[in-house]
Amino acid sequence: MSRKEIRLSGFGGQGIVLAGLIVGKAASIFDGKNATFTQAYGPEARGGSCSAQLVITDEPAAYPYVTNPVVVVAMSQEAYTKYASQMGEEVQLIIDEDLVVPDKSQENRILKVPATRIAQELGRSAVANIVMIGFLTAVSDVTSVEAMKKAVLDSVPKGTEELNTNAFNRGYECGKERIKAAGENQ
Amino acid sequence: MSRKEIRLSGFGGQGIVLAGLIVGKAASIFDGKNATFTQAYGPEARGGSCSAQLVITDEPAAYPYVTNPVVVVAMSQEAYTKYASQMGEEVQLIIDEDLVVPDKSQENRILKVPATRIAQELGRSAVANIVMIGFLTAVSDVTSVEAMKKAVLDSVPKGTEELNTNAFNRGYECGKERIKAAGENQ
Amino acid sequence: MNGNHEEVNIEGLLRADRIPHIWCPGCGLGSVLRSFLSALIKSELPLDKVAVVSGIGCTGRTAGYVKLDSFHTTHGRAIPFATGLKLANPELKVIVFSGDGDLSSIGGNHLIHAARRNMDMTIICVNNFTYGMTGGQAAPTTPLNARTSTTPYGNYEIPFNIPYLIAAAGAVYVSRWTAMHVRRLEKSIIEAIHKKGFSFVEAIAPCPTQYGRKNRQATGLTQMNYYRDNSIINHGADPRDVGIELNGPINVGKFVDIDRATFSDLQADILDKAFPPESKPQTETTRT
Amino acid sequence: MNGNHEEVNIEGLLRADRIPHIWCPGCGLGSVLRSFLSALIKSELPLDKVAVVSGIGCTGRTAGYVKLDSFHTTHGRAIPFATGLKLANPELKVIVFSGDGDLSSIGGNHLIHAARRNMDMTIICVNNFTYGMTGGQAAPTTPLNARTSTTPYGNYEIPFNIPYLIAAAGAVYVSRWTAMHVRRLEKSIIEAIHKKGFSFVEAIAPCPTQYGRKNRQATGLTQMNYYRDNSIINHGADPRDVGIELNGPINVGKFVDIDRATFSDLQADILDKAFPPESKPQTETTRT
Amino acid sequence: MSRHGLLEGEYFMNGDVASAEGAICAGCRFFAGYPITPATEVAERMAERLPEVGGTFIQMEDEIASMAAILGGSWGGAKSMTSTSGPGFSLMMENLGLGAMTETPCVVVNVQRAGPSTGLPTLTAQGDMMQARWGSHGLYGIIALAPSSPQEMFELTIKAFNLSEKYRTPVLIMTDESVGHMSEKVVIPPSNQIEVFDRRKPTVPVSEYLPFKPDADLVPPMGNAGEGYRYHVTGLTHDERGYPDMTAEAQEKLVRRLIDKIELNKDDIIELEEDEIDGADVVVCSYGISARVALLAVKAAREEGIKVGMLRLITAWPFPNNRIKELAGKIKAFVVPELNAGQMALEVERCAGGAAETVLVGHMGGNVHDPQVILKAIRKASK
Amino acid sequence: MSRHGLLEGEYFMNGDVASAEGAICAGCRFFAGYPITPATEVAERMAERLPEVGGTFIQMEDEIASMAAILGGSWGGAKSMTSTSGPGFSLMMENLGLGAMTETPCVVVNVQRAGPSTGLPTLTAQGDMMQARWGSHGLYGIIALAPSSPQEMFELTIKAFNLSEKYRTPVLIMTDESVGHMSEKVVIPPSNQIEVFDRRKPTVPVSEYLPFKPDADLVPPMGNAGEGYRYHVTGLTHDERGYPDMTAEAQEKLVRRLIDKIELNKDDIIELEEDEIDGADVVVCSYGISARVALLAVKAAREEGIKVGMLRLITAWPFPNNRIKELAGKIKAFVVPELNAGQMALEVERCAGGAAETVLVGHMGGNVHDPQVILKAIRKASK
Amino acid sequence: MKYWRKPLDQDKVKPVHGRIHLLPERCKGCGFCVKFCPRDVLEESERVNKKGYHLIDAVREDECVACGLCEAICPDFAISVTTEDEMESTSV
Amino acid sequence: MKYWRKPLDQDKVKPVHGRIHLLPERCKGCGFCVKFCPRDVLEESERVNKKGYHLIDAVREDECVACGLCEAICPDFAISVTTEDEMESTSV
Ligand SMILES: Cc1ncc(C[n+]2csc(CCOP(=O)(O)OP(=O)(O)O)c2C)c(N)n1
Ligand SMILES: Cc1ncc(C[n+]2csc(CCOP(=O)(O)OP(=O)(O)O)c2C)c(N)n1
Ligand code: SF4
Ligand code: SF4
Ligand code: SF4
Ligand code: SF4
Ligand code: SF4
Ligand code: SF4
Ligand SMILES: [Mg+2]
Ligand SMILES: [Mg+2]
Repeated sequence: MSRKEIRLSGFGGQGIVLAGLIVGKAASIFDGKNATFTQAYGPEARGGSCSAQLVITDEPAAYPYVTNPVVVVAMSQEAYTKYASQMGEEVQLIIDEDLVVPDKSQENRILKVPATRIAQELGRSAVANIVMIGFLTAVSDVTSVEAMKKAVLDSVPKGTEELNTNAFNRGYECGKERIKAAGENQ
Repeated sequence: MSRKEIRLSGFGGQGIVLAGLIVGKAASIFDGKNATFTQAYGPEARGGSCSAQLVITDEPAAYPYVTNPVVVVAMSQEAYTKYASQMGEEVQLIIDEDLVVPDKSQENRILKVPATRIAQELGRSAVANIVMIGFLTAVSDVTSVEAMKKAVLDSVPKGTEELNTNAFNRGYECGKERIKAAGENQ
Repeated sequence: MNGNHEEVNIEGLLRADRIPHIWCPGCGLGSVLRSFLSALIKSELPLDKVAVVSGIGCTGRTAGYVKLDSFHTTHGRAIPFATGLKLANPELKVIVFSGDGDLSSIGGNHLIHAARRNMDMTIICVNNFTYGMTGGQAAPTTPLNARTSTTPYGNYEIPFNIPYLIAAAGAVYVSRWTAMHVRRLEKSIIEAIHKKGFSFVEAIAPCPTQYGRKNRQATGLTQMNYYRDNSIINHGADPRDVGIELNGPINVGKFVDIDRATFSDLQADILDKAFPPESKPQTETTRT
Repeated sequence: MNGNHEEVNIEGLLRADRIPHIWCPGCGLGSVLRSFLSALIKSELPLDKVAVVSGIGCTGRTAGYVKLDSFHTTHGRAIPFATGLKLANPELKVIVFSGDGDLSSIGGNHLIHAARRNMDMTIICVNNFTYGMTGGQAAPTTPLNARTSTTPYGNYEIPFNIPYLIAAAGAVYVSRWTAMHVRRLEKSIIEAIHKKGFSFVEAIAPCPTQYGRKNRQATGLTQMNYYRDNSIINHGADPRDVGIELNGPINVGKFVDIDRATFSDLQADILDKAFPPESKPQTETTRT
Repeated sequence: MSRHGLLEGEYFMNGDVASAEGAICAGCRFFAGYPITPATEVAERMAERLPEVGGTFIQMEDEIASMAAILGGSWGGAKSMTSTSGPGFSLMMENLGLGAMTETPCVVVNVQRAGPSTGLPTLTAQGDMMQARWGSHGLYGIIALAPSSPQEMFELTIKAFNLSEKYRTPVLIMTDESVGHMSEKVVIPPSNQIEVFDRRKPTVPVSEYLPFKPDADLVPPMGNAGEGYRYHVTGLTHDERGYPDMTAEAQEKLVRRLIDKIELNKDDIIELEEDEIDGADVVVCSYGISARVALLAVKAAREEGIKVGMLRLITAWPFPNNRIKELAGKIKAFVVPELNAGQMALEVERCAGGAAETVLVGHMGGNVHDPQVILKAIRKASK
Repeated sequence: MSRHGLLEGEYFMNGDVASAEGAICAGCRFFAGYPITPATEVAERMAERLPEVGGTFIQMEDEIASMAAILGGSWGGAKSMTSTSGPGFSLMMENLGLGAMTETPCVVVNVQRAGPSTGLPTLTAQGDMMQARWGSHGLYGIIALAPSSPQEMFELTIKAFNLSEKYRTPVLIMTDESVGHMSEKVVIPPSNQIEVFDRRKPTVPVSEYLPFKPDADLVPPMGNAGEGYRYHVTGLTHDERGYPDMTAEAQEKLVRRLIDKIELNKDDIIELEEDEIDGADVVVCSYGISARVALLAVKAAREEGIKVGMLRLITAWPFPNNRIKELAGKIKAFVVPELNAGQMALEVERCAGGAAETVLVGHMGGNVHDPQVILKAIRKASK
Repeated sequence: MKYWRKPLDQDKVKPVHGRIHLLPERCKGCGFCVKFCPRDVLEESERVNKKGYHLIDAVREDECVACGLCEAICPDFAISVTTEDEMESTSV
Repeated sequence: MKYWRKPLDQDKVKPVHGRIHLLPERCKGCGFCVKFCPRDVLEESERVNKKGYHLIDAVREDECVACGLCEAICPDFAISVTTEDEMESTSV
């Protein structure tokens, strides 16, 4: 029985929860697997730290929580410290490179994406989460590309499809590049 | 262990509850026995049927309800029908003779007092209950005369002591007469 | 209201098998109830579509005496219950008939919120200045200085001026009469029933047993006489001026009669905009 | 208030170990809190005798930030809790600091009853037109047509005009300012604190996260600008005229400032009559 | 915008939303509620969806009003629901009793959070299970279901409506923040494949109808307001006509039936999920999120060779006394993990009657059990 | 009129009034309440008496406000009380939880009447016993006493105040209409002979005081508002300072202690009355009015030669688990007469753990048991 | 100060004659009908009903104008009026 | 329609000079101080704090008249003003 655990983290307001829901929807509805999405947040309505967890399995999962993630995404320094910095080599780590300064020890293996910067370039920093999803799709096998694309389109407000598709693609491309670069470096 | 059960009944507004409380106070505070007073009433605030029960014992009574009364007082027809008409020979029955027409079968043995009429003569029909208490004291050994007198004075509003003492005395005298008459008849 | 007029008399609107009622001799509740039933008949509403909701109290027992769909709920909760009833079946004419304590003490919040929403219902609030059923304690309507079983030394709370409060909360119709004004009360209830939105009729009534006796008005008749001698008909009075004091005058009349969209009107407006009539409900079958 | 003035600054009145607070960027609550603390200092009350009581909500978190005896109670129940506190220890100056939803929705009944009794306390009601803490649902203050998470098609309930309601219920002091009017708000709070009886200050404040974003005022600053551009200072306005509409003007100012005996005044009056001062408590030993 | 009507297909949604969709599929057309974390999403979804299916949503001034309103709504003929969490649930207790007394079908969803009092508003717990049974004063029976997943939130909400209509009684959904806020795939079948039960209507002429005269199953048929019955409904003890009857005899007759109509129909009401119970030494009995966490421990224990069965309470109330008694005779111990200080565990212990040990694995809430703790308890109990 | 101060001597009074006098003797000086049959006389007596002893009475707008007000009153430094019956008790549940969470001493008198809902307002029952334990959401411990006579209403109200001050917790008086409305002699000792316990005040300097840091007995000393502590009190899960702490760890620490401070002090709290228990075959376990009715049956059974003991629960909660367990090993059966469909009987059954049979003699309320019915149950159980 | 007019609506009532009907088991002797009858038709009698309430008598029934006020004000639904001609209830 | 006057109480403030102190870990970048400063002293900067909020700078501190409005309006207790002479808080 395959079980993949993923954590997306950042601060409230970055769209982490939406990102998690998109991944969950992609896996469960469009990839036909099972996904359980849970979230953790502080008492703040906005601005606190925030984390979205996903468990993706073939058979329905009984235990819905993340204990051994295969991927951790961190979009804020606080989130990085809390969720990523202690993770061992086997865990794939992704950060927004402008918002997080990783520990020395992880510096080399960590995957970096200027998600917020790309989003700003696209004219709306709010789509940084979609850029990140594109990146995640490129660098991991969490879901299929098709499923993730459908999930994004299915989840964003009407009228913003193009913007979000662009964001996804920019992230995806960036991911492919970085993977390639990393491969070449080794 | 001596146990005496007494029931006073009539309609709401006649002061049945106060009468019961006076008897209870007389027995427990001024005669030094134990008394448990309970009451039963309908949903009406006024005008419904109403009954006050007393259990008077030497030792504190566990079971506080009246099942075998030694005396039943009825001050309304409804109360008579409900509480007195089924009572056997061993139970002493007292009625207000102007308000209750007893069953033929009980006609002869029943004790009658024109309590309300006497009260009206005294100028306040509200003291019919005290007349009745005087009568009860005379015809039964529920409490001592002294105790009952103290209890009456202790329970009525300030300024009405004289009226109530008169009412008690008139009831008491009437009781003594009736008893005497009854004795002579036999 | 679409006629469908039914031949019925007061007796036919009573649950005859429950009369005589439990109310005390001289209690004004029966008089108010009669005015209400008479108003109901004259209003020519289809009676199968009239529901009466009461809370708890002597007044609250009303629901048990009217031969209509009638609900005797919990203390203070007649109005939210009635709200559900009305929204689930908008065809119903919902009338809340309850006491001053029930509606303005424990139920005060529901009262002001239903008025605010302009929920389409009629409230008949019998104000006897006390909690009759539990033995005559102070109510939020008890005048300053009055004696009750919880104000043995005199009431030291200032009472509500209910018409003012209700007007401020948003009611579109507010009137006050006493149990003695049987005909005017009846007329006012008819008006209230026909009024769209939240209409409120305060009916002042004797409670000789619990209130009158403690305040030198030992019988219902004394209280009714008091109403006769001290009522001032004052239609259109500013509600803020109609507060009641112990042994003071009682302003009666119609104080508020305005027009304002009801909850359901506004709901329809907004939902019709969101879902233009042509967009019919449909079953969506896409996987999303 | 008998001076006993203490040298203290705002920082000293905050639980510094709990700052930064949980409120969102651009939330107006912090500004209102600051006006309150500043008012408190200027009021020169002995601070050991000041208690702050809050209900539940973003605003309700206030009690947790002030370094005073402070109580964070249940949703809607700050006022009755405060009533007990005050009556048990009349030396205390009791201030209720809570949200519009807390005070006027679930707590509406306590609000009007405390006003009716003229209970000696000061209410600071932060009105952000929504339930911030639970995610921006409609409140009884939400303007008609506004979007919230429970009015996705627009709000179809008419909001309360809170100053009017509170005035009708009996408050002796009623004012309204916005979070932008920091100085006037502060001044009004000082007045309210010194007022004997039930004083009520409504402070309109931005909730960009839950209310603003859904209603084209995405940041706290947009909302503050709106207040600046649309507030009308209208001292002495008739409270019935100060209702608020979506995108409409906001009347601010002091609307009510009257004198009326408080609960405790009346209680003392009546009990002093019943028990003339010479009748000292004594132990009764007769058997009755 | 267009009215969407009923949904159908696969959706990724959280438990709260799934419950709202279940309600709509069950025919719920009136919702009165008040926001509270972590149940707010039920109300928000209903606010959005009810207008799309021709129903009415109203946000009331508090939970007391919400509960009263759904009783009124139900008598008005609409299947009615509210949702809340602990503090609001406490406030609903009085009118929940009115619902039980007046035999009013309705559904109350309680998404439990950690208490007492305001506690941990956003964090999970299962501390209201006994309150669900005993929270209103006086005597009454109640039905409470305990979903473990969004899919079950959907399905059990439908079941809750069906049971409430069938037995004319309020039915509770007792879930927890974990399940309410977790998103998973929810499969919504075509509406014609969903079994929906509507209240049994009177078959006698209007003039003969007695609103509280039960049929053989102890449940009285129910006419709605406005249908001409002109009946009386009261929270006082009443006779079959609905008239107040202030006697101990009427109380005995009515209240006994209110309890019996649930007790005696237990077999129809109770739903349990059993897994490898036969031959087990230890049975883990749990519900809601705790059952899912416990399953991890159960599997681990099985890998260690321990014979452990799993009994999941899908129906929490009425409690499956008989099944527990039966199992107690066959096993060594029950292990009961729950997010409270022992609630359903007390019932298990009572029914086990000493024939099997009962081991509570309590937890004050705020998060879920560490499965290791449950595993340890299983190990110990199996010895 | 003159102020009477404290009473002393013998009085003929009903249970409600006796409870009010007990409160005054215990030092209660703040009462907030709302009328309800059959508890109204408590409030009425307090309205009359508190001004005579320098206390304050207020009639609130409802029971929710009453409960909230007494919590405020207690923090204000006054021993505080309210009284109610079923419907009002249901409404108090949320704030009762706040009282438990904030460790606020106070006393709530519930004079039980027959329910559910409005039920039989003037008639007796014991249907709220489980609600007393479980009626508020979330986890907490509670103390509940069950008087059987006006004299006990007086004495146990004093005890209730003492326990509430000692353990910083709301304490319930769970009596019934029968006891509340029955008048008997009540002996009020001179005030210097009444043992009164006041809350333990902080001994540390004001600046060091932590309002939720317990002493060894798990109870934190309590300073009052206005004494300069400037503390924070919240219904949220909190640390020893009283600051909100939104973690499962804080929850575990705090709530566990709230439960333990009562559980672990059980020996000090629990009071039972036992009669001829040694060598008994059957023990009748009852409380309140039912215990008095049962005694008649017990005596009759003894006359028939049946060895029957009587165990009266003076403390209903915390439940005397250990004593029941101990007895279960020695006797054949418990017979539990109560005016409900089985509440304390469930606890007896649980604790008996199969070692002794538990026979419920239930009754829906409205009047008391026929002692013959109890006698029959005793006879049967003794076989 | 007193804006009081009585009897109510008297002017609108046709001067017909009325007959008074009492349901004795309902009457609680409150005296409202006696007191508020504009024609002083009714009086309290010595007769008591089963519950002990004094019943009322239409001692001056000839004076009755069938205005219906007694019926309308009676809190116990105990009294009704018919007109001499129709013997029907005049007020619904 | 607009009865608005600004800045608040400006006339009462003595023309002293002020110094601005920011507690960067408290600032949430709401911009209230920037917007409502009557002398336009403050500006949003590029600097962000740990939580990612843009901090403000007193770019025209010389213009500051120590009116205290920025301090009074700051919802995060993040900014304070001292007068040049005393280095003390002007507003309590
Ligand atoms: C929750 C609750 N609290 C208290 C009561 C007791 N109670 C019954 S009626 C009543 C007062 C009724 O007063 P009002 O509404 O004025 O009616 P009235 O009897 O005066 O007509 C009270 C307090 C109750 N039934 N339920
Ligand atoms: C009894 C109860 N119901 C509901 C809630 C959930 N709740 C918490 S805060 C809140 C609304 C607060 O709104 P408001 O008072 O306006 O404060 P804001 O957050 O807007 O400052 C609600 C409904 C609760 N805690 N308790
Ligand atoms: S107690 Fe008062 S209100 Fe109730 S029935 Fe009697 S008179 Fe009427
Ligand atoms: S949600 Fe609104 S009220 Fe709450 S902290 Fe954020 S902005 Fe302020
Ligand atoms: S109908 Fe009119 S006139 Fe005739 S008795 Fe009645 S009140 Fe008097
Ligand atoms: S008004 Fe009715 S109840 Fe009163 S005396 Fe007349 S007939 Fe009898
Ligand atoms: S003190 Fe006044 S002038 Fe100086 S920066 Fe602040 S707001 Fe501007
Ligand atoms: S007002 Fe305060 S929080 Fe807002 S930007 Fe200025 S210093 Fe920062
Ligand atoms: Mg009343
Ligand atoms: Mg708000």
